[in-house]
Amino acid sequence: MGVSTSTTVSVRALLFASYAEVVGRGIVTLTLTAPATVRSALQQLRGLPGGLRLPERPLVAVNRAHASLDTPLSANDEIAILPPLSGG
Amino acid sequence: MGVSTSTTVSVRALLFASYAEVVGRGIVTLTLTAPATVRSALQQLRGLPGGLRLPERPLVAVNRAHASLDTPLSANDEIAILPPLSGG
Amino acid sequence: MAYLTSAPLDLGRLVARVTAPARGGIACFLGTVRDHHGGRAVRSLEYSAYEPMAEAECARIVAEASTRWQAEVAVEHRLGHLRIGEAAVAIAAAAPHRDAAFAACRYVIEEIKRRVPIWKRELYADGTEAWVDPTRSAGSPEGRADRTVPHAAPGDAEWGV
Amino acid sequence: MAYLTSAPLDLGRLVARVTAPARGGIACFLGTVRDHHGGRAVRSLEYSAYEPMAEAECARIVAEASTRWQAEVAVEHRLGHLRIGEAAVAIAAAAPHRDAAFAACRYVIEEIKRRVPIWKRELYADGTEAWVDPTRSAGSPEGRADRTVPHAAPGDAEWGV
Repeated sequence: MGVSTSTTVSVRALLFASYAEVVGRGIVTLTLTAPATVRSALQQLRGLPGGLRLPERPLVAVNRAHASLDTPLSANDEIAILPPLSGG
Repeated sequence: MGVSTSTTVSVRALLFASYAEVVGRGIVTLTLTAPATVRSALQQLRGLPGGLRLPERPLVAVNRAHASLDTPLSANDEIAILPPLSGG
Repeated sequence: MAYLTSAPLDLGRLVARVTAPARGGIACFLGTVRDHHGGRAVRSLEYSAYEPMAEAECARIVAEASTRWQAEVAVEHRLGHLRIGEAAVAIAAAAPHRDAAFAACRYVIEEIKRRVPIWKRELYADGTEAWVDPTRSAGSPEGRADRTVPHAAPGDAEWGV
Repeated sequence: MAYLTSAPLDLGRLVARVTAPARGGIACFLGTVRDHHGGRAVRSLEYSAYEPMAEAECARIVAEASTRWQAEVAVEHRLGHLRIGEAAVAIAAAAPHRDAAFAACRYVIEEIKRRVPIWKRELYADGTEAWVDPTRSAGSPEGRADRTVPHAAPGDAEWGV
């Protein structure tokens, strides 16, 4: 509200399978400048050590549902970066 | 061979389910004039009491394989007149 | 291998028969006795068959599916008296991949219905009974004009799923 | 209802859950661990998941199939260590008629593979291991350009079988 461009949004990012190995951890707390999207979260994750091995356009989820890079993020959202699925 | 038109062919005809009920029996031995076909066997079966309730073009089998009205019959063949199938 | 049995069907046993390390997909089908047919309440069913031909025709159908989809197929059809909910037919088709497994399974049930000489007699809740005639319940009062069932040449129809 | 389990799958139990007097057709699928993949000898598999999302996504898929085909659907996906020949996924879909049962079963396995966050790690006979990436084994070295998985709107695609 008002001067919201200067506020920040804290989200929890989950990494799985090969992506967790690439970054060396499965959970990362991110503090993003509002308005935040999955794209801005991913950008920050790719800045972590090893993070450039995450693809530029991975499969992503927000709050346990499939999402896109443009999906907006709110405080305390759970974002997940998903390697290519191989269930079934 | 030779004067084969005067020879006869004896076959066993099987009737199933509703068709056996129509004719009142499940096995009929038929003596047919050669050259015999399923059509000539059926014609004789339809001459039995109740036989006209058999359809003119039923599903038929010869020697345990699907056949047609034109399938030729040899001595001791097993012909079957099959009501509409309802397995599965 | 006998395809007809008067004992209750066991899908797990059929699945075990077709499972193998090289086959990653197993598609199955169970046809069970419904409590209604053509708007009437059904109490139970009685299946009978032209048994030697039914066995031979099942063997042909299984061979066709195996060849066409490189599948291992197990099938059993039950005869005799069946109660509501019991399985009349059980099929398991295993193949390296699921497309082939589904296609083989679907082919087998369709061909069983089309070609295997088995007849179903329905016993209704009102005490009456009747032979089931799918050619009539399909809406044609005199059944199909031509009831010849030619052997399916694998390749004639599309069974992809 | 939990869709994920670390216990061996039991198709018979799933079939029992969907069987009902009004449902005459039950189509099932079992996906089992193959001994080869991409030309390599596989010794065993390890499945892991983003569990809460995988449960939610399975529930959505089952609800979609149930609505679209008036089917009752039971699904389980196994996690953890699996040996060759063991089932990774089991599906049973029951409907009044077989067309719907097959279509629902096929829909569920395709959507599980497309949408449910589960990952497979292969342990090879030569002692090495690797995460399976279907987007690479499909021939694209960098995977698909766009990996967004939109929610399937039932009706978008044809799943008839």
